Amino acid sequence: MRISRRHFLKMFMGAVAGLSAGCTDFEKISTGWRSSEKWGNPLEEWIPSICQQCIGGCGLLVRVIEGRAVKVVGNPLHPVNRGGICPKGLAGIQSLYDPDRIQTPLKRAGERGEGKWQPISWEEATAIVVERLRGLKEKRLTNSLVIIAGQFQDLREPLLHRFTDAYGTPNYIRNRCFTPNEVSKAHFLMQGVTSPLGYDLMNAGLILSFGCSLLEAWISPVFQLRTFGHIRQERPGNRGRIYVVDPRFSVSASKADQWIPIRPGTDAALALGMAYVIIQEGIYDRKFVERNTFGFEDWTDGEGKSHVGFKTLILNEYKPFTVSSITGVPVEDIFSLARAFVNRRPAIALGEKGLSYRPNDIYTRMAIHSLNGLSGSLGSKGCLTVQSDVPLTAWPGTEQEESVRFGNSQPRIDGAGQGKYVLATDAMENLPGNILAGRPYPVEVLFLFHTDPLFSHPKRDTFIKAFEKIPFIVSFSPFLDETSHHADLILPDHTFLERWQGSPVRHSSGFSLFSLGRPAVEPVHSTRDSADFLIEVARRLGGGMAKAFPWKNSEDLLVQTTKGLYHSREGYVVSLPEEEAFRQFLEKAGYRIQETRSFEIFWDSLSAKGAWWSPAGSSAEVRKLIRTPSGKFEFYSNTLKNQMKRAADEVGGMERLLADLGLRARGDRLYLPHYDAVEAQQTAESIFTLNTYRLMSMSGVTAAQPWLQETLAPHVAESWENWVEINSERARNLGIRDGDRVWIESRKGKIRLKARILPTVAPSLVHIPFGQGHRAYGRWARGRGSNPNDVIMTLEDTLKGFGILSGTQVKITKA
Amino acid sequence: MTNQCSWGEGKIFFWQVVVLVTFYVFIFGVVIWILRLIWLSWQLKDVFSGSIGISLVAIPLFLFLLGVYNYVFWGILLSRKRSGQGRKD
Amino acid sequence: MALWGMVIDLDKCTACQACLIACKSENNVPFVGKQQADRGRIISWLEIISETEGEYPEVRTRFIPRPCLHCDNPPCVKVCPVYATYRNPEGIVAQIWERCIGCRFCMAACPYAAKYFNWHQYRIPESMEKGFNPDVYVRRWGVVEKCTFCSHRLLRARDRAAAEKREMRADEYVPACVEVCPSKAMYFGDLNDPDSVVSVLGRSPRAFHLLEDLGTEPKVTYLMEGERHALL
Amino acid sequence: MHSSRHRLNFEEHRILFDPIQNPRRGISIFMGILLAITAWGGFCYILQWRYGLGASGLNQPVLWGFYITNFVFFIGISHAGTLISAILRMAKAEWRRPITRMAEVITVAVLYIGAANIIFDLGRPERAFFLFLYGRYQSPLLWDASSITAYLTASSVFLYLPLIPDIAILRDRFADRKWLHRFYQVFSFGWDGSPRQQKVLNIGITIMSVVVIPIAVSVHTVISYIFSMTLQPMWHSTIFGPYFVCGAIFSGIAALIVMMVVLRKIYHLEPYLKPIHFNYLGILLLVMSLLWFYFTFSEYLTGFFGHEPTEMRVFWSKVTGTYAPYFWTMVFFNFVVPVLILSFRRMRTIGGVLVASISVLAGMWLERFTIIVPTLANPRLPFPSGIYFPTWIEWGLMLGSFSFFVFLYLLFSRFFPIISIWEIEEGREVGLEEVEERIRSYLPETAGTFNSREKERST
Repeated sequence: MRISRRHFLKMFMGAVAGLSAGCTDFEKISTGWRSSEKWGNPLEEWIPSICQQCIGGCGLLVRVIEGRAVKVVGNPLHPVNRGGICPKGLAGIQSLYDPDRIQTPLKRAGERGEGKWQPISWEEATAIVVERLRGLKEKRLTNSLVIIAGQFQDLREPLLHRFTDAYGTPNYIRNRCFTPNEVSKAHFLMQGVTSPLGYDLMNAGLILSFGCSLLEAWISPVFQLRTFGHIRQERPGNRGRIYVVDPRFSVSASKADQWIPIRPGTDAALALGMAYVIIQEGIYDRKFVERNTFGFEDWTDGEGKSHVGFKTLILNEYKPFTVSSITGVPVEDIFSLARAFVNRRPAIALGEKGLSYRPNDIYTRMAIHSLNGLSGSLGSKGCLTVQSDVPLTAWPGTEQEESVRFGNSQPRIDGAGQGKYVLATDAMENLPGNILAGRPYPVEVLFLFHTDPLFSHPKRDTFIKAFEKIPFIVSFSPFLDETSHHADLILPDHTFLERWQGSPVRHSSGFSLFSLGRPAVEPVHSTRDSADFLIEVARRLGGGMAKAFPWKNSEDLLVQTTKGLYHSREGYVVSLPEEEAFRQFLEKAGYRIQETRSFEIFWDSLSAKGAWWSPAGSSAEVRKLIRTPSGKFEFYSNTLKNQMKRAADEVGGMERLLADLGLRARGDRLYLPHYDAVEAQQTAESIFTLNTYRLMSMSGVTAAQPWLQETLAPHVAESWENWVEINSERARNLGIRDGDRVWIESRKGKIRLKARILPTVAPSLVHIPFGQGHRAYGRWARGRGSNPNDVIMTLEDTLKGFGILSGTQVKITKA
Repeated sequence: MTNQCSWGEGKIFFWQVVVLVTFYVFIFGVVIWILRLIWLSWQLKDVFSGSIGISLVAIPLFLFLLGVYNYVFWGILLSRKRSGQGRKD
Repeated sequence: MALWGMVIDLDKCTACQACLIACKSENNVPFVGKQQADRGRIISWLEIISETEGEYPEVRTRFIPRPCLHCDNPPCVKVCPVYATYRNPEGIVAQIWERCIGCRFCMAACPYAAKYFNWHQYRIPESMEKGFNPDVYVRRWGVVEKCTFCSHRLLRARDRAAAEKREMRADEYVPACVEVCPSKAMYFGDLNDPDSVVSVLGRSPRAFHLLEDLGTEPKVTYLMEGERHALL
Repeated sequence: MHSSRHRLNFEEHRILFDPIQNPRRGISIFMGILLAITAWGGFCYILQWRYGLGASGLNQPVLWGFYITNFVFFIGISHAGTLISAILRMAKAEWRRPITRMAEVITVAVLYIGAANIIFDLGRPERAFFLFLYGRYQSPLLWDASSITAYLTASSVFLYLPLIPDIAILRDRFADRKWLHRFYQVFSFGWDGSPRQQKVLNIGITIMSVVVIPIAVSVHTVISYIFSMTLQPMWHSTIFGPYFVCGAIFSGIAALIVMMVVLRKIYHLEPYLKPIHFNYLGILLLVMSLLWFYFTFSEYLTGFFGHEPTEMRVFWSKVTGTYAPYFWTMVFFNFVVPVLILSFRRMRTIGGVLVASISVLAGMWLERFTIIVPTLANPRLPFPSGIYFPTWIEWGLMLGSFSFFVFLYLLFSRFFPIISIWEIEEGREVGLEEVEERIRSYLPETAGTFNSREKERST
């Protein structure tokens, strides 16, 4: 028997009325309640899903009553979050039921950006897109399709990639700072690993984080939070130590054992200063360094040319006093940090911050990673690890027509991977300029997928101009965000609670994992899963396209893809921890239970429980971890040397390349971790260095969720707008009081924000959190505070191809 | 009673009694209210003794006020009768 | 009879605020909008209190998640003129929203500022009402509200046990905040059971209560940051 | 009080009957204005009722503001009356005679307004009757409810009893006004001034004077309990009971003086209210000002010396922080101004006393405000501390409250003499002799003999 919500509420109100008649214990209340309970219980359903509020990949359970999603909690079986969930995940419901969601496909009716839209049918929308793409194909201009995709983790990522591949364009560009499903550059250059990052944080004795906001917005926040709880008080043995090096007193820093405030951009110097102490005192892991590293001591190459080793470089250049004067970290702190890092092994140095530390921060990352080499943090428990691949069914190969191959062979529009962008997989910084210049070719069609560069990118103005050059822009956003405002066609996607999701989750730990999410509720509006849409478009385009997308829809895609998991004969559908412990015990003894007799049963179990995992991935031996050509952990990176050589050839000479990159080092130092001095900062009463950061509960995407808008941060009680954090004394000198409005002005522009005077802020810095200052994106997000991107001067981390969002000099004046 | 604006004795007395009864009702209303409070605190085991303590002062006080009013009311009315018609005009 | 209590391990807490949003979602706590928020009228049954000491660079910030502490000697209950808030036999300081007259005396009396007032009839767009939890009453204007330890979940758990003709186990009842805590910093259970997690942790030398000296005897115990002492 | 004298009284006390007999146009218009302001207050309240209490400037930590301040303030003023008149009656202070009625009226009128302010403060005023259905005697709010009820009852009776002979006078005086006459007829209980009646009435008044004093003290003590029974810093204090009572009497006297000056002016009561009255009341006010300062000093010194951090946060917010302007203005108005003016005989003129009284009224209102708001704004736990700004709705209701009070007062003066006629008469007839007798009884009986002995010696 079904019962409407209205009745349901009424019954409960009846219960409350019974209560107000004067009874005061719960026994009496529950008699009133019981009647509604009988009706209520069968209606409740818990449906597994995957959180897409960030890239953490937490498993969710959605409480569904009468087809309404009423609550989201963490999936207790999910290995990433084990029932935990962060505020963003919980607020997912508000994104689902946002009143400002786009309800049908929209076609632009007025001028670009004017905001006039005409609702159209999905059939019409599909026809428009197919026609466009077919047109390009006929003109052999397939490479002029550009897809910009944002930060998400899902099977849609390979699907989109496949789409560009099969269509014939190299221009699948990701706009993101985190690279969870990409190998970290330092690890690649020094260890040679090509699989994503992995740290066995759960077992680490000490975690030294260089600016990675472990507890706020790093790779997989909930996993890290869980780790934090675990190493602090749960595991037997020592309470894990956490040290945080960060210019800002972040929440992670305040929960750490020690905060080491540092001058922005000088992290490399500190790491190398620590290396000095470790080497000088001879407390490094000699066995590991001797056996498994390359370039530590001075060495001579095959041609008899002698090279400087890491040790010599460090001992010559990074004496603690020098480092202290560079970084602003007291000498004794450098000593104590270095000693703690060695003494509290297994220790991990985290240098994989999402945003760049500074221009050419690859050397900073290498410097930090060299600490892991020195302390031998590879190959044992509590150290670095790698994620093994998820054994999904390989998708059918694409046989490419000549025109497609032609398109794919064209250079990328953003120039990533070429010349000075040698290490970059995507170069968003370069993109708008190139589109504007039509270099190397004009862009005809742009797909925007889960990204909002007009909000999230400092080059907003250039992007707007660049968009003017593009004849046809399609946005797949479920919300009318800034970028969608400039689109010609909006094809609203489902929100994540309405669609099938499959995600080979990349997190910061070692195990391999595949999450599956079922649609928790029927679509609220006439929206459409973008994966379904792409499959349909491919089918209509026919030929190789259709063959590359043989699935009926995204559900079918998932069914076909997960067959690999079933047949791989490894891993399990997640289950209760006790069961898993038992299983692991059996496995160690050499037994394996085949749990499911057929794929259908496996599928049912997977879609009921929400994830498959293989815990085995976490045990990584040195052999697996070091994949360099020399088979050693390379302080002197031969890989980097080769890459640079290749790039030098492309741009016409090494000196040219180095000039392009703005690198001052020459010779061997180019391939060793080192520190290049940062430009001297201006000093004046009202000049500050702008440092931006991300909050746990607020990102540009979640700005439209009122719960989060009212719960922005734990350290300042602010809501519905962002703020700028200023040092108490400097604020006093400027006559700024807590809560005053101030102008933050750079050479690029100025924004007005509320000033928060905090004693935790370094005198030379001001901090602004990201996420607010939307110019569109619905009633909850629009006009809340200001967007720091409006003042950020576009510095570029060229090697990485990403903009640097901190370090702009700003002037602060009272508004 | 030369004045035609005047009410007769009976009518006046009627209204005076109405006033008095109103006062009675008020006072007993208060008393009943306080008793209700005590009863509630007994029922809900909520510092019954304290409520009793307060009402030990409150109830007699209200009754006392009623008593004073009553005393003056009847005192004045009755002594007028006993002293005969005091008023001459 | 059980006596429900909570333990929050501050050494594990990361101030992520998940508990807070979980509470809002579970209990249909309204968001109030910018205008009201600027006037200090945000309703948040659970709040992260932060306190910063010192000056750069020697600073220290402490975060304390503060639900209603469900005092055994609750100052708010004593002052309520209409029995709208009371301590039930299981130790939950409960609230009858339809009884409250909105005098806010309980708010003034609560030393933990754990009570919140509905200054208006907060309205949210109709589409968002679909996300309401049907188990929890939606408060109307002019009444005080606060954390109930998600007592509707207790009722639910008890009824489920009754339907299955068995006793309810203590671990079947967990408030929404405890359920979602990512770092598992919150524990919930029966304080009358000496072997329950909360009782064991409550005996830890790290254990303390907020404003202990007021004698309100809160049933939410905190564990200090620092080295391990507890058995768990 | 024989009927023969009544006729004489009519003429002699003509000015006292004037407001009833020939109400002046100006005053009627003034009352109309007051009523309009009250109606504006009512409109504000309707808005607040429709919009919720959020229409006020109250917020999360500062959850009580103007309404509770006004409540405490008005209840405080109510002490003017009954307490002062009862004490003066008990003390047989002869100069009380023209003052008592005025004082008692203040009490009754103001109590309603105080109680109304509590209703303004309720989030769900329509549920106020829950206090009767589900009241809980453990709550200090219920103590308040019963003690205010008791006080209202007692002071109404106390106002009414001495009014009976005057109503009888009015009954006789307005024999030609149909409804007025009947109204007076009913309420005069057939008073004809017989000795027996006088005895009954005197007993009644004396009993009430005795009873009303502890009730009045209890009322304000209990109001202070609303604050001091909580655990909040600078509220949780044992001194609060007497401190509030002292403040109440202090502000009560000030209100009485202001009312006296105003009525003296508009009703030409100069023959009755002489500078001497103001002088005496001024001295009383001065004493209360010193007493108030003593209490304030003790209260703050205790807090300061203990130096408990939470206490100190509130302390500094009052002394140097956000609320310092209010605090120091309060000290200035409550202590500096009255002491400076009232300490000197020459400045204790009607004007001087009036200035001091107005200053005290403002100061006492600020005192209530600085007791309530800073504590709430600085709660024990580090919490985003709040700033409170009243909205125009709160101002509207406050203005409405004040004007309704004055309106009620003037309304009373339209139906009853604002100065007790029979007590003045009694003073003339009985008082003079009695006082002489009494004074004689204070002095050594040998006074006369001493003189004669002197004479003897000289001779």
